[in-house]
Amino acid sequence: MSESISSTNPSPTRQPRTPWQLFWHRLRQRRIALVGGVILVVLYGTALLAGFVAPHNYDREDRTRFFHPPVRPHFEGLRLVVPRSVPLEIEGKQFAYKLDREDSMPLRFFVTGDEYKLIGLIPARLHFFGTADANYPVHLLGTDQLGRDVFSRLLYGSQISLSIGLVGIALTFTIGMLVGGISGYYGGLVDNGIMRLCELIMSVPGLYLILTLRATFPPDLSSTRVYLLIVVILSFIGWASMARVIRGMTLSLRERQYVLAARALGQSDLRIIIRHILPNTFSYVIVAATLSVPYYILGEVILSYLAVGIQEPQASWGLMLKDAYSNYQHLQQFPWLLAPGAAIFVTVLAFNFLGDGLRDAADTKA
Amino acid sequence: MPPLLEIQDLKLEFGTGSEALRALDGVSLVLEEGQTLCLVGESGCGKSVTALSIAQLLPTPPARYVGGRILVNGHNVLEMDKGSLRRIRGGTVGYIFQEPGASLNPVYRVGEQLIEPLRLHRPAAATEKEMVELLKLVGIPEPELRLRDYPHQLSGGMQQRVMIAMALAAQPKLLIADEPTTALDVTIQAQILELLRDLKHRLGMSILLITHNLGIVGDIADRVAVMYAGQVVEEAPADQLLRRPMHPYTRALMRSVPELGREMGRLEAIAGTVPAVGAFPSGCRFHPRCPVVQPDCSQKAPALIEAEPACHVRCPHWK
Amino acid sequence: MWTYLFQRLLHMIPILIGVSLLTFLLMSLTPGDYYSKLENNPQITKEKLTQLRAKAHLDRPWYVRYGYWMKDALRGDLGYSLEYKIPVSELIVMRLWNTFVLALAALLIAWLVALPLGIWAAVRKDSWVDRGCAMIAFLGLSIPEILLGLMALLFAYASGWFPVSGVESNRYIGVEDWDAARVLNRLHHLTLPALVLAASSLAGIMRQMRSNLLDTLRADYVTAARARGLSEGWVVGKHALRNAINPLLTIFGYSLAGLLSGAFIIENIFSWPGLGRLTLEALTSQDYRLVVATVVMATGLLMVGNFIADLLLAWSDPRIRLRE
Amino acid sequence: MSLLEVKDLKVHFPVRQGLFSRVKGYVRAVDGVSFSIEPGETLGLVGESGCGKTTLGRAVIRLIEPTAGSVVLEGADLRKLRGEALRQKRRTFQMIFQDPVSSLNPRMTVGQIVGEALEIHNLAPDAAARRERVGELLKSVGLDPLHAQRYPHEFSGGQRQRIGIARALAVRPKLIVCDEPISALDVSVQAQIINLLGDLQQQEGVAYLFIAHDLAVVEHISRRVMVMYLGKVVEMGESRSLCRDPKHPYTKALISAVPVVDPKSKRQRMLLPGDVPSPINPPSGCPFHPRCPVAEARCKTEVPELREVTPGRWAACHLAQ
Amino acid sequence: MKTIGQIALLSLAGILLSGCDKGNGTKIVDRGNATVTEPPLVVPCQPGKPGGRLVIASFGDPKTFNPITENESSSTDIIRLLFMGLAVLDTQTQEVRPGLAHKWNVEADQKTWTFHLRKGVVWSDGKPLTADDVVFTWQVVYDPKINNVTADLFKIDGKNFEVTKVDDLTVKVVTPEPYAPFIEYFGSVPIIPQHVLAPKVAAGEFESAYGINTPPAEMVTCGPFNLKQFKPGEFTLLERNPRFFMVDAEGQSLPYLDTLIYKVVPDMNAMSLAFLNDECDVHENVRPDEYDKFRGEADKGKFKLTELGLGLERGFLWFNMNPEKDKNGKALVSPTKLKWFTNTKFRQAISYAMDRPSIVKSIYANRAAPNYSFVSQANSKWYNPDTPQYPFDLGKAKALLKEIGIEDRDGNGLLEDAEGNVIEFIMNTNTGNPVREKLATMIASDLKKLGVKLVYQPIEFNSLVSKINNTKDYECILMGLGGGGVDPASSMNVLLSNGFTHQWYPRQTKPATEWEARIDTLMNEQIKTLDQSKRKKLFDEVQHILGEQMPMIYTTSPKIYSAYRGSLGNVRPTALSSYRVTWNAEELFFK
Repeated sequence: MSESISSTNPSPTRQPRTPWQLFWHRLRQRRIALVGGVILVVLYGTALLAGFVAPHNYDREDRTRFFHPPVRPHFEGLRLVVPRSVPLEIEGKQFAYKLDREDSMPLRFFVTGDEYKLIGLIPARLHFFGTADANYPVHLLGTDQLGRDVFSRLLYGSQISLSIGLVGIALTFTIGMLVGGISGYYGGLVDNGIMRLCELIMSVPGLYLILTLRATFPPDLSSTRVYLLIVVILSFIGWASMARVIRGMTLSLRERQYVLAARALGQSDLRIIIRHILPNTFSYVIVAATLSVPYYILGEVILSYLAVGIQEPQASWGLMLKDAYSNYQHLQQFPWLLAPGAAIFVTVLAFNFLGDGLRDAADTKA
Repeated sequence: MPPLLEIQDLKLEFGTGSEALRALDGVSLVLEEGQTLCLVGESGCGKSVTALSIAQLLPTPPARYVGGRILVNGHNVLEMDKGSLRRIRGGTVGYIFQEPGASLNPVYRVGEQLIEPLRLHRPAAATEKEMVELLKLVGIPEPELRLRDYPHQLSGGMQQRVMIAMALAAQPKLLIADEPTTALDVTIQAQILELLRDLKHRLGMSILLITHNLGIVGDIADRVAVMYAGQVVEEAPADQLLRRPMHPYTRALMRSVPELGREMGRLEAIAGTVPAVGAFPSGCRFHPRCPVVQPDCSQKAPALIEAEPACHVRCPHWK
Repeated sequence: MWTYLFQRLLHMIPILIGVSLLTFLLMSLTPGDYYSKLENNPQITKEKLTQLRAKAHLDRPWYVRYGYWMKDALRGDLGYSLEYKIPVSELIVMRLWNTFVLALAALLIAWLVALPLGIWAAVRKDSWVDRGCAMIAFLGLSIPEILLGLMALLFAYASGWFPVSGVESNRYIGVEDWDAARVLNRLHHLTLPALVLAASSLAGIMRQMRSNLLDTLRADYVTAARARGLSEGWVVGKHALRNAINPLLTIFGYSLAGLLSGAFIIENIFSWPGLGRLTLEALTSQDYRLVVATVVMATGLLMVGNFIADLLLAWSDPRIRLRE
Repeated sequence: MSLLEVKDLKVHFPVRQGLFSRVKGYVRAVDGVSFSIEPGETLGLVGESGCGKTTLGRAVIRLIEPTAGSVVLEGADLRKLRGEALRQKRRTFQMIFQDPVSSLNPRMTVGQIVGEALEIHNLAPDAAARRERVGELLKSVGLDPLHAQRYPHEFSGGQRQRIGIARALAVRPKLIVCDEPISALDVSVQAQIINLLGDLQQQEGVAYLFIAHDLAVVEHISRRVMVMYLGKVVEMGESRSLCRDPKHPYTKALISAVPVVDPKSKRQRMLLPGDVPSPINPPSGCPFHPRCPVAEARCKTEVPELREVTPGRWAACHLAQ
Repeated sequence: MKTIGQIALLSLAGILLSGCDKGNGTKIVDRGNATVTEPPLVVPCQPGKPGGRLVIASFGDPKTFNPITENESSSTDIIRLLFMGLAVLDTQTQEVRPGLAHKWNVEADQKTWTFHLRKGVVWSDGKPLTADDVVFTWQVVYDPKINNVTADLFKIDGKNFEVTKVDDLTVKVVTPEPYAPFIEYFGSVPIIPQHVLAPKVAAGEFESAYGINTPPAEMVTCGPFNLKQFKPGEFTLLERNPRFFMVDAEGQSLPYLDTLIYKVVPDMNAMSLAFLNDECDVHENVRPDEYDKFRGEADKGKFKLTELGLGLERGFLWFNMNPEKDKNGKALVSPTKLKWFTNTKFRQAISYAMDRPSIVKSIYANRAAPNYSFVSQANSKWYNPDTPQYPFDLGKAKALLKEIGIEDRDGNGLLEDAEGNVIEFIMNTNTGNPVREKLATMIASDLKKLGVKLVYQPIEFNSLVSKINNTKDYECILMGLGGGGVDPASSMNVLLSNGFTHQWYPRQTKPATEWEARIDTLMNEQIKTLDQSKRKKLFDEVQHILGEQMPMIYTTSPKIYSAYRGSLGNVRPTALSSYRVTWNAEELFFK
């Protein structure tokens, strides 16, 4: 075997070590995808620490400041200050405030304020920023109809809006991959049955399914249950198409020779599916997951529009947006109520940027 | 009169900057009218890239011509405007490819595709009669019916015949066949090779045939150029090269392939692996695998030398 | 091929049965029924309610009710709406046309805009054109439809260029005659809702078109076509495009149906009398026959959409058309 | 006793058509093939694409359920084995695949790929032993044991094929079905693998069913050769004599079609007309008759039996002598 | 969905039809084919210009055109214009005027009424309208097989009124007891054509008669307008009934408008914008929070915007005071909580704790007023200004609670009762009403300041209704009440302790408390009295008791605004009907 031994060195590798590294290498070259990724990291980070970053609690009502406009902090010397806002009583003008650059107060960092639970566990009162005087709160994005700080609600709302997508795809993809994998691998009757079921679910227009499903659940649910319910409902619709795609991939993957090899070795079917087939759908799955998160975020908006989503006083972007568009005049008078719309826009955009980059990076043909 | 095709010191890179991969590094070839030149080599050696370059069929970018000239009838293809280029493509130079199934557009009938080059290069001949003639020429039975077929309704061999007919439509002087039989079965391969040989004689055209199979070379070639790692390593008349290969690579290659009906005992395998584009070794590119490697091979890149009349070899140790 | 298509049609039957069954099941899980709201009505006696429910088979388990429904449905009778007290089929037919017009218009807009842009972006891959198109696509994807609808409404009002409600101007209400002006008037009313509806699907189609075309531009037959000396425009236009369009045809079928069922928000905002709104009302009032009929209807449309996509695909791709 | 005894093996795939997917016919991918392989022997199997050679290879090791016939390996009829018994039996036969790219799971390291077999069949008591055995295996196919940690994409085609061979060898099989193991490799590397397979056969005493379309390679590596056409064996015999003196016209054509390097030996070509017919509707009588240059009237109607034409040489042709 | 809030849950609304003045000796000018009746009905409105098309937006489609079986507002929108009663109520003045009947009288027993029909009134198909039609109408209303909401208003202690024909133009009605709102209610019931509908009744098909699929030509009506075309989801097109018998002082026959269109605009925003964009002529209900926009545009002279004062709409919440048990023997309300809820001081404290001014400011942009009373201030005819008030006062609320042993015992900010139970309860409302959801949120945070934990749980409307009426397993509910009737009689079901809609504890066999017993007495007394001032006094006391006991805790009442084209004449807008501008549609005309 003399000639074989001399051939033992793998070709000098220009490629990184794993497919993932290769993927990462290509992803790094797409700046716009990275921008998307960074935005998402920031968004999810603040969502996780919403209580800390938000100056107020989501349900804190300031009865003297309904529809307060956003204030912009500015520097006064080296100090960051915000105008002191004083409600005005003007005949014929409903929500007027005096915001005078001259009459400002310092913006403090790491102040104590409303009590909240950090990451839902640790009780804390420390907030990232705020004012020294509780009578003059700072509303970076203004307040809503009930005098609640829009910025704080946006952050608390992001906990729901942002996580709905993640939990949703976790559910959809787990079910979709398993079912799709089994269906594609076994083929025949199993496949036929599962695919008919998928077609059935896909055939019912999603919206009707959402509404009928939502109606079947008990009406008096706590907010967390409603949240879970939304996820379950959205996932219930989503898994079928996922399963179909995975099945399609499995159909081709199961003809791969390494799958044949595993079968020839006597590997059990389930292990072949889990170990040999499904991992090779990951690059597709991750891209698809990234690109489908926006559908959950937008889905939540629609559910809120149909009044089957999260309920007051809880905050979610969809619910806040519903507030904004429930009255066109508010939209014109108090444009800051559209902040959740901007948040959705940025998030969806970020996911699409990232997803697009991931897809390009995963596409070896490109 | 200039040769039909002359490639001079062609250098080609993919990508730019530090990531650029040099695929061709000084390839020179000459093909006279009426000749068949076989370009032999393994995957990644640059033979297909060379073939595609002749009619500028590589998308640029990522491909980039760094140096050299490609002269067709004495005119440099690399400096041509779009119009002249299109007259070369399909006009002077006809192409057939490895996968006839993939090279035919699946959504158009054979006739619809066959008429395209006719309309373009011989508008007067853009008739059904001419198409039937063409199909007859390449040995397709019932050509009238086949014109109405879709590519997928034909067998691989028939598809390749259609491709050949299409390439011949404009009566090119040069037919470039890029591994035309690799995807076909042996019996079909024999048919196609027979057809090419026959056509060459009947139409008096030249053929540039790209293959990795030395057997085909013996079958059809007048001259052979062997490529390795982006360079021509040996170039000679086919008889001479096959009988007495000079470059160690050509020699090793011939000895490592079993031949039908010949007792070979243990095959003399070439060690190591074919280098990938961009990872070509320094010095003589074959030196890591060369059975007769000399100390200086790894340092000095050998030049293509005329070892014997009309025989070129890129190895100072060919003797 | 024809047997295959016929087979596809046959396949619809079990799906339609499944969908109707599923709808019945889900409706039965919903608390209360159509007559629940009458329970607080002191004028209506328990006996009366029982009698009403019996008449609508609401006193029986859902599967029995399904049996009744099926029996009638097989004879082509989808029953009476509990709410409107007229045959469900009449109600649906009245609304269907409007939804169809809206969906079709949106579809046309989406495709007529998305395809050229997608092609342009693919041909000019990585240029500013490509990036610009990507931006537009993402914009369309990122704005919630509802918000976009309301914005459009406000725009219509602020600019005064578009009407905000209905399918045509008041002056045509009750008028039977049609003339060019009336058609234009309808189109005028159609513009905004169709644009808004098109916005979200536009993005997907555009991206898809781009990547399909990029794929086909890499195909061997494109190189082969170039090798024949064909001009670049011809190569892209005739050879690449024709193949790139095939996967989109499937999407076309889906999007047709998707627009039909997804239009209800737009229908609501623009007072467009369509099927989606009818379904929503039926769901809220638990008018089960109407719900089942609309859902089955929408499902049927979805499948017809897919079927059309299959037909188109077969028409476009001889490999499918000529399969046994 | 032969290692493998295949009798009248048939693999028919139903062709469904029409409204209710009724079975309208069968693709007779393998249609009544019988052969045997002795321990440590190599049987070559050649044929053109679509002749059923790959299906036969897979049916033998039951990656495809045969429709009829028997596959007796070491006295046990594989067709009667089910479940765990079959899984156990799989140790005795393995397969090497054609495509070096798709035959290795890109998400697993070489160590995992080769070690998986050991894991499944509990061939190594612990992880350390397994690692050691993987190292041995890699060494035996000419790779560095350190490569166990790498991923398949880091290797060239030839090296991947070595990994595939190591995987097959891990369970110490008695029979390996080699399905075109070199046809996807570079010419200069093919010889390495051919040599490796030969070396391993000598060391391990493993038998090969070597499937290829390249008659020269098959002749080189195998003691006996079997030629298939449209699901049927048309000729079988000792490889050298078969190549030198083919009895079946198809074999003759096949041999004459192989291009020969030596430009001097420009032999008379025997060109076959037409294409290989579809296995769904194979021609009546002798399936080769439409292309056969010497076909007679009876070839159209009578199916020729595979008969021993000369000692050790079997051919399915009425005219063979 | 948006109409949900408007489907007045508790509404027992009588159908308020409009009419004009009594006929007198004005000179009649016959214009074309107008029906001239004897005596003529001359409307004292400003004589207008005939012609024109009025477009009104509505949230939904009519579900039927049958005036007897209809029971929701979108249908009423249309039906009120198609049919007519014996008498008509001037919504603005609350004055009852002759309609189909030109005069009526009651006998000394205060139970026997005689109606004299106008001679010459015809149905839209030209057939005369006679006493037979009236009697037929009442047969239908009282037909036990025909399901309708009207019948119960015309029963006293379960007994029907007797309606008999005296002659072709005279009808006699005998009520079992004197019935205070007799003429308003009885007179407003639309009369239906016997010659068309009698066969349907006989065939048992009355309920589906005059359905929305009825061809317009077959709709025989007697109101100012005829049905011309109905397109579900799009519009209802009405055209002037040329045979309608009302005339103006100049002798022109009414209505002036040629056509009237109800156009479906299901979205609130779109409805407002459609009006602003000139696509509708009337926007009867300008919300307080869109007032600014309308004011601005109105000031530019684009249309008229009028303020109509406070409306009849009221928001309120109530506690479940039902001591009964469900089928499984489980108490509907836990005894601990029932003890709080049934305590007057508890309810008063909750009322004090509600920051109504903030609600008024935030939700209504100051265009509403706090409300403490069962009767809206808008209903000046019946409103009792002396009902107790509960201005926002946390201290008072705390003090009241302390009196009944509820205070913060462990200093955690939450109140506990004497047994140490934390004061917390769940408040339900329906989903899909943004205003109500905001209100609930505000109330919850108000009570939080008091130390009461209110968990706010919006549920789907049908489920809510089912909770209120069937399962009754709730603690507290926040609801709103639409227009409803003006007369106290319309509240009988709510106020009587055995009433079906006596929400806090319905269908009591015996009044649970003294004050409920007292209300029962007062209500039963007022309905049997025809003397207005006496009724007012009785009803004032009812209001006072309700104000003191607070079984329903009121929140706010919004101000009403209506907008309509400036060119519209004879507009007499009123807050007392939901048809603020169009209640007298037959008089409206375009200048």
